[in-house]
Amino acid sequence: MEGVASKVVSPVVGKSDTKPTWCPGCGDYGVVAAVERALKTLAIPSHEVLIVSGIGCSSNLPHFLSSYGFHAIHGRAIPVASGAKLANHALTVIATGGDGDGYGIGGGHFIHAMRRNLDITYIVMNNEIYGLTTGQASPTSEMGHKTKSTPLGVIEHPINPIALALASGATYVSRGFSGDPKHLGDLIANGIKHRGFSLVDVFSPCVTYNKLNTFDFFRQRLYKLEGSAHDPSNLVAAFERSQEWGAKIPIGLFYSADRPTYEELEPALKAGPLVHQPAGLQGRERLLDEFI
Amino acid sequence: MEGVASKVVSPVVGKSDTKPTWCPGCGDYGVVAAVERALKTLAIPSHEVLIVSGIGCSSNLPHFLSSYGFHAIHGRAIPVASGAKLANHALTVIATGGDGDGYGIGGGHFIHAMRRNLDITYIVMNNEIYGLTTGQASPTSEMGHKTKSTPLGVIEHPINPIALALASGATYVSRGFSGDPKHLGDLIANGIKHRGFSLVDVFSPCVTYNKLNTFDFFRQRLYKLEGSAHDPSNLVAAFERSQEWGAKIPIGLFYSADRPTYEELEPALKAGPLVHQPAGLQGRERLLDEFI
Amino acid sequence: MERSPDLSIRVGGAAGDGIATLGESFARLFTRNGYHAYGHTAYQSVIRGGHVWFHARGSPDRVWSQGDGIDILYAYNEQTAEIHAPYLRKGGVMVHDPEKFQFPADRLPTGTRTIAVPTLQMSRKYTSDPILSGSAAMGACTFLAGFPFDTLAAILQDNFGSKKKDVLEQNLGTAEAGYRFVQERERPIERAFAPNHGAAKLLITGNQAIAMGAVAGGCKFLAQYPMTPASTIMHWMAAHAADLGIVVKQAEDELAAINMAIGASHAGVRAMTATSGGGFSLMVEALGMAGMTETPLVVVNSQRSGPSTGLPTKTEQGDLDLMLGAGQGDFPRAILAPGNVVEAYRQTIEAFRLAEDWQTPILLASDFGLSENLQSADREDFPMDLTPSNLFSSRPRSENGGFRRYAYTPSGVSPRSIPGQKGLNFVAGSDEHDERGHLISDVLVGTPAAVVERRHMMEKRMRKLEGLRSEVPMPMIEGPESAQLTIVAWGSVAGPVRDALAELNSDGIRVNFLPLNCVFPLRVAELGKALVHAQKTLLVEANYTAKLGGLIRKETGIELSHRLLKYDGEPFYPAEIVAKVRRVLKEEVN
Amino acid sequence: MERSPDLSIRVGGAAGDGIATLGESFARLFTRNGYHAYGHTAYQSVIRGGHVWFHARGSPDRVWSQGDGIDILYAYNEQTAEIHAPYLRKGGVMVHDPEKFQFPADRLPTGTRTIAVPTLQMSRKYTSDPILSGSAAMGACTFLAGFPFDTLAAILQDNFGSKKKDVLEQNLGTAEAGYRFVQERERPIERAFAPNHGAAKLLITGNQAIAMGAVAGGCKFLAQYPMTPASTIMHWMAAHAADLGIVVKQAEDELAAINMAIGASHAGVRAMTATSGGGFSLMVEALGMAGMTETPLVVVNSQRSGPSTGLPTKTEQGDLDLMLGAGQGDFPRAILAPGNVVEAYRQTIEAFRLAEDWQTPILLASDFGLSENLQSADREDFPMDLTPSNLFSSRPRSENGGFRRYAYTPSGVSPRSIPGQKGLNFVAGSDEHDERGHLISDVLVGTPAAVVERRHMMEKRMRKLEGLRSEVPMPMIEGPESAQLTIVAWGSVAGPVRDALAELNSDGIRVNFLPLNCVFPLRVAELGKALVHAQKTLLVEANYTAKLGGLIRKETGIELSHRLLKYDGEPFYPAEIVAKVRRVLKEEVN
Ligand SMILES: Cc1ncc(C[n+]2csc(CCOP(=O)(O)OP(=O)(O)O)c2C)c(N)n1
Ligand SMILES: Cc1ncc(C[n+]2csc(CCOP(=O)(O)OP(=O)(O)O)c2C)c(N)n1
Ligand code: SF4
Ligand code: SF4
Ligand SMILES: [Mg+2]
Ligand SMILES: [Mg+2]
Repeated sequence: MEGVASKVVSPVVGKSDTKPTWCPGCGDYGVVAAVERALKTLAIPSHEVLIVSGIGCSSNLPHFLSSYGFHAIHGRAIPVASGAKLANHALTVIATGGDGDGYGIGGGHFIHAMRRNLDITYIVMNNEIYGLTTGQASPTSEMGHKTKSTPLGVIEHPINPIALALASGATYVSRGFSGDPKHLGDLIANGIKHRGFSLVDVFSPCVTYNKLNTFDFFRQRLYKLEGSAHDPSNLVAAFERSQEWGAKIPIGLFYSADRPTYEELEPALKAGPLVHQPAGLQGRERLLDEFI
Repeated sequence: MEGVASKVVSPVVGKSDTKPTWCPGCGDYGVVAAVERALKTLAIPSHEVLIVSGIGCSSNLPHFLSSYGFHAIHGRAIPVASGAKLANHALTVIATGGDGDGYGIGGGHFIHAMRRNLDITYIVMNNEIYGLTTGQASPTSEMGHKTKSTPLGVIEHPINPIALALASGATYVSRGFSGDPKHLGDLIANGIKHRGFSLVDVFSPCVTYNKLNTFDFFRQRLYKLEGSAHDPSNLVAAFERSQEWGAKIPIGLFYSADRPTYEELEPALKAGPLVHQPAGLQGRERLLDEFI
Repeated sequence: MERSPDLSIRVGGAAGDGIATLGESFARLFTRNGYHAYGHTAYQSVIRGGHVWFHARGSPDRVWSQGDGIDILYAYNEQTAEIHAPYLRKGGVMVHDPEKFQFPADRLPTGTRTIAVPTLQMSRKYTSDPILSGSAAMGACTFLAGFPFDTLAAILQDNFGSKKKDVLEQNLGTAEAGYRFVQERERPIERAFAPNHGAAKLLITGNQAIAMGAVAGGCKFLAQYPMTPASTIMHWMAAHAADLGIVVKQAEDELAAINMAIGASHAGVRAMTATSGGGFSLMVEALGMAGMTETPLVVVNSQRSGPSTGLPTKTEQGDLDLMLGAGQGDFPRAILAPGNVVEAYRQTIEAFRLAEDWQTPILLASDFGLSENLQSADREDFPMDLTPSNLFSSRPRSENGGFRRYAYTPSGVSPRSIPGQKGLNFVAGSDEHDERGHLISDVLVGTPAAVVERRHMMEKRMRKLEGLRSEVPMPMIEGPESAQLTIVAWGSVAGPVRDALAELNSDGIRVNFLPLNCVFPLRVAELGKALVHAQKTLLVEANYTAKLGGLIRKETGIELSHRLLKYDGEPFYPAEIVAKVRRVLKEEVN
Repeated sequence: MERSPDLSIRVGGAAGDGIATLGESFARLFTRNGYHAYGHTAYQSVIRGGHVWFHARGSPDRVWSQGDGIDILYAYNEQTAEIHAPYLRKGGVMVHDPEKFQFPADRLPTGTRTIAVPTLQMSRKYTSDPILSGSAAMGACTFLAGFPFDTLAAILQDNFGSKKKDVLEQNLGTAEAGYRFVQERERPIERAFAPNHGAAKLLITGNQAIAMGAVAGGCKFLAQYPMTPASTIMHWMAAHAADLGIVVKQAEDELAAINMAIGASHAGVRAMTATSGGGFSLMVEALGMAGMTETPLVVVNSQRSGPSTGLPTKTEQGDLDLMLGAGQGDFPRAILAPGNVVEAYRQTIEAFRLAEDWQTPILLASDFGLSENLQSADREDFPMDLTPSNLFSSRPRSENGGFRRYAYTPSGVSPRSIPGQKGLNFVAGSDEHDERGHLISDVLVGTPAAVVERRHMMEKRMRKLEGLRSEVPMPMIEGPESAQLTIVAWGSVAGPVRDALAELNSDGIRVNFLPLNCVFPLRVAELGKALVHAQKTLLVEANYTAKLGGLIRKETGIELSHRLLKYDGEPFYPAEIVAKVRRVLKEEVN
């Protein structure tokens, strides 16, 4: 049934009439499935969901679900999503894309979005490579990784999105794995439910261009924070966990905190979503008094 | 003597023949004095120093010292400085500017520069306001701060540059105060001596537009990490200290670590600074063989 | 047409001396007394020190620019006297305080003189801060200009009423001392105005007019990053945001600002961003996305002297090619260029209408002069009766088989749904797409059907450019119908041209003017018609390469015969234009 | 002029089927046998699946484009047969594997036929992965094209020699099976080529030529962010960086890339960045900074179909206005537009020379077609004898009273020092400045001396534009001197135009061609002269709004009389141009 749900009639978000164009085996299949699962669980009507992405293999995701979507330019998913959320905060706004999109060219927006704490869920399909442009290093590529742009190996320390999120004041910081869509679906659902900015960084292997960080690589290393002694209300502990890399790599919820959202603090939104408020200057002639 | 040192003859960096145009009492006077002091201490010839800045009151600094300078566009001091350093890593390259320049519009470059670990010293005159554009909120403006762009008060969590630097893998992370140029001069000198990227975030009050974060505000709150039990080799402890804000605010060295610099790892620089290496394709005809 | 004599008051000093406040108050003396006024602000990219000045010009007739010459000069410091005294015209006076500096009479133009006022002495009664001395001088100048002290007192009340009580008292006291001091010794100057000429007029900057026009046009969302001379749009909006129910978002950079505005517009709220050339450069990529996704958007580009950081506080019309070329590939856009505050208000409203009707980005070109200078206007100039529709509450028909957001239509405009509207879900994409928004850049592109689809979608979008062309402001000749010379200019340069025209016409010289309020798309046919009868044409433009001239030639084949170009950051003075016209016409006679 | 018949082999399938490798190998069959060749790659913005194809054309004569028609088509899958079989020309054959799909003869053009080859069966000997079946087909096509198996074996050796040993063995084995299978049953097709026509030629893409040209021109620093179709410039550079002593920096975005290049250039190293329209849009602001600080810089913009993300793997010439207008205000620039791989190499060298001599940014406009397609060339086409000077070791004279980095000179070019050179310290600034680099935007601007200074500095910089104009490539007519029609085109569109011209001329039609290798600044006088004798002119351009046509009219007043425009992402085919020319000339007769 899901398979044939059409873009326009599905009451909750399902698959769209466009089949994913990812390579067979691509990690992103697991992510779109997890997003679909999360939105089904939350039973949000499909027309009340807006999924905004940038450019990259991963950023094609909005086309494969039946909600509203905005497939923007490279690196700008977050500001587009932010504008849309401020225009209509009754919408469930999800931003999504790749590691290059979000942590590379979009890195500036990323850190500012987190301090801003708009109620947006940001899902990054982190494959540690530039997929769509056929395999250059990404900001999360590991030191030594040989790619088309680094034939002798990457010589930069990779971005640590979890640490960055914690340092920037994000209020929901998590990491999932495309190979575990159930766990990932829960992280996404909880991120959507969370009031404020939620980061879900996802290990989503690129089977074509990244021969280092494969499904196997992760399967051998990942462990879940949920089963550990980690306290997700402890910022410093979360930062410490974010530094773990190597034989053991944590996934799950690193940190969550309760802080008013931007929408809650914005005076102009007290009267409800902007999109429903009246516009224009009718009857405001007294505004001209300041110019006398 | 210093006062009259001319741009072209001073053997070490001194004042230039251009008088600072900052408002009387501006924090940036203390910063330029500290930079001058640091460079004098290190006795680096003035022609071997390149100071690169963006746009803002603070970014005028290069004009006031006798070294080489590049007064770039808003937010781009770091990439310009990075290119210059890669072209001639024998130069002492200092990047400088304001909080808007470095943490706002330049935020993306900031995080990437730190993971890259080029041997650049970045001095940010953080006045928690946009000075040159006459007083809008900056990314470091505190919640509630009323400015021209936020007449009802800032509703975003400020950027924490120290935490961000720690999360991004910077290898020298420090904070100084314009009101203590001796301490600041030491931080800068040590930053320049440090092999790798050094951040010196400086509280440098804007006496004209920021009536909140004044010299007095800081004098009442600042304490020095050097006199505390802080261990600057401990990343997690540094992150914990970075969260301190309120009655007590730390300055000094939060963190330092030893990691190879980008220049050291870059194969093309093994033969010395690029600027001295031969150019062109003479005798490289065998390159064409790959096209047969 | 006889023109009544105007009256110009100029005040100069260093940044931090309160010069802008003094100057604006002088402009307000005119408007409060029912005169037309123009206030030109000249400052520097520095917060304290340097040299700044403000020029306030009033007239019983409409004035369009700062005009030429000075009647009353208040020199706060010696540098001001040195720089500006040469521009005093006959009967003019310079007010200064001999305690600050001496100025020998032989350094003044003939027919002008100094009036010494002990302003520091007067202010010292209250404070040692010399800034107060300006109020004493203001009092003196008010008298010399012919205005009653009451008007000034009311203005001071407005300026300082909200500050601590003694601030107002000190200013009033010093101002009155200055007024009385001169009243006892002098008479108003010859060109002085009579008080109470008529009902008070408004005094407003282009940026205030743009901001207000945006709200009138339905704008509910402004995302902006500060940049001179566009910042005050955000300041006005921010100050009124809570009251008017507008979200004003200072973004982390211009990339974020424009993309936020696009996101807000996509979600059904009329949205704008504003910036200057450097920031506009950063918006270029997203502008193309608005074009491709057919998202309405208004972008204000207030130009300043380039290239690069250039002269941040000086004017230029140097961004025309930038605005024309912004974005890779082709998509429809329009560039409106209001010439004064009233046009700024109305064309901003119009920009919102065009953006929405044609679902594409509309640029509003301002510049330092229009954005930051003050102009008088009447309340009726700012109609507030428009009721912008609620986009969310009207919805296109649902369709069987999926909503076609990008349906092919004769006009090129397709039905648009808003996220949240049920049953009309679609994905807007920056990649090329089909009528339903499905990508054709991935598994389809290059196949025969997709090649045709691409062609059709390009043609659909580009049809909107022709639609826009038929709706943008019509080029209309001002002045005598047949003339020896037609002046062509765009944007705020229309101001000094109109002043020059008035002077030339009142001298009996038959010159007319074709102001372009829309520089793209040009109405080629009408423009050609308007220019076909011109014996000579003079392009007046504030840039080095005569960009509008090039555009007109490109679009119409017409090369304007003469040029007056300026690229030093200063505004055109009417006298420069008058002189150029006279030179051009003399040529003909020879 | 008689033209020898060409031979075209096309192969199509899905992304991931190895189509590009097959296609390139076909092109290499031609060049290894001493033929000229052109290889056109057609892929999609998707990594696996969809439909991709590669067209290899060879000829004893120089070929400039993919030409028209197919002689040998290898259809890896049914979709390929459906899409491409209609373009088979007389005597042509389609190779396919009936196990994959059947293709009834009546769906083929008359005079063409299919040749069934059991490729899967042949590959199954080694692996179940169907990708190997392509090698069998390649063997078959090689025979049909007239080439010996040896050439193919050598190519496979190069392709797979560095992989695991059995990969090479499998490919060789399957290829030979395919070759022998057809050899036993068929003869080479009628248009087949004789082997060993001459010495092997090079086969190179525009991007490889640009990258290599950059190094030849002295480039030591490339900062880039990946973007199709510019990425392979970085790939080539990165692969050779350690060997050639070049720093290749993949930046975090295009803003960083261009600013890094500017920093490197300031520090005395010749530097470049490369991108496509979207990334170029992000470089606009910094381009102006390079202009203002007078920092040499080469920027490659390889255009693709816009607007916005558009069709990332398709070609267009849609960025001309973007490149012309990039940056607020006026500063000198040049835009070179090579038309083939040899010009790409030489003009990149020239771009570095111009950037350095005129201390300003030089743009090199490429496009998908030039950047990614393969063209044959000779070793002599790529001279490597230039010795770029060391900038650091030559220094301008010191001056008393401070070095004047921006000294006024007749040419506008000022002496330049490099950080590290003693006694020549200066500050480069994006604000307006005086001869010594001191800002005039802060405490000076607006004062009479600073207004004059500003004007002089603008004029100094803009003098360089006139200097550039006198040094950029000269527009030169190709073909018969007097002609009924002159074709005008820029950049890679010169390719199909040259092919069309050869055909028209060999048919006795007097048409000539004015290719523009530099679109800005135009050499107005020479251009006017070249066009003045043209009875009719035909603009051939790959964009919607005829941008070059507009620019020519703007600069020269000349409106080209006819246009052939294309904006569907596909390359021009010579036959389209031939047909258009015939239509235009017929008009005349009527
Ligand atoms: C401004 C701009 N620069 C570059 C590109 C080219 N580009 C497209 S996708 C991409 C990176 C993709 O990597 P990532 O975001 O990690 O996504 P993935 O494909 O790996 O899922 C790049 C550089 C672009 N479209 N726009
Ligand atoms: C692209 C661009 N956007 C905006 C500006 C305008 N601008 C100049 S300085 C500045 C901010 C200054 O703040 P900061 O960097 O904190 O420096 P400060 O003046 O406080 O020292 C801005 C927004 C610009 N020059 N360029
Ligand atoms: S290239 Fe990589 S990221 Fe892209 S679709 Fe294929 S497997 Fe996924
Ligand atoms: S405005 Fe503020 S930051 Fe700028 S010079 Fe004045 S005090 Fe310093
Ligand atoms: Mg990726
Ligand atoms: Mg600041």
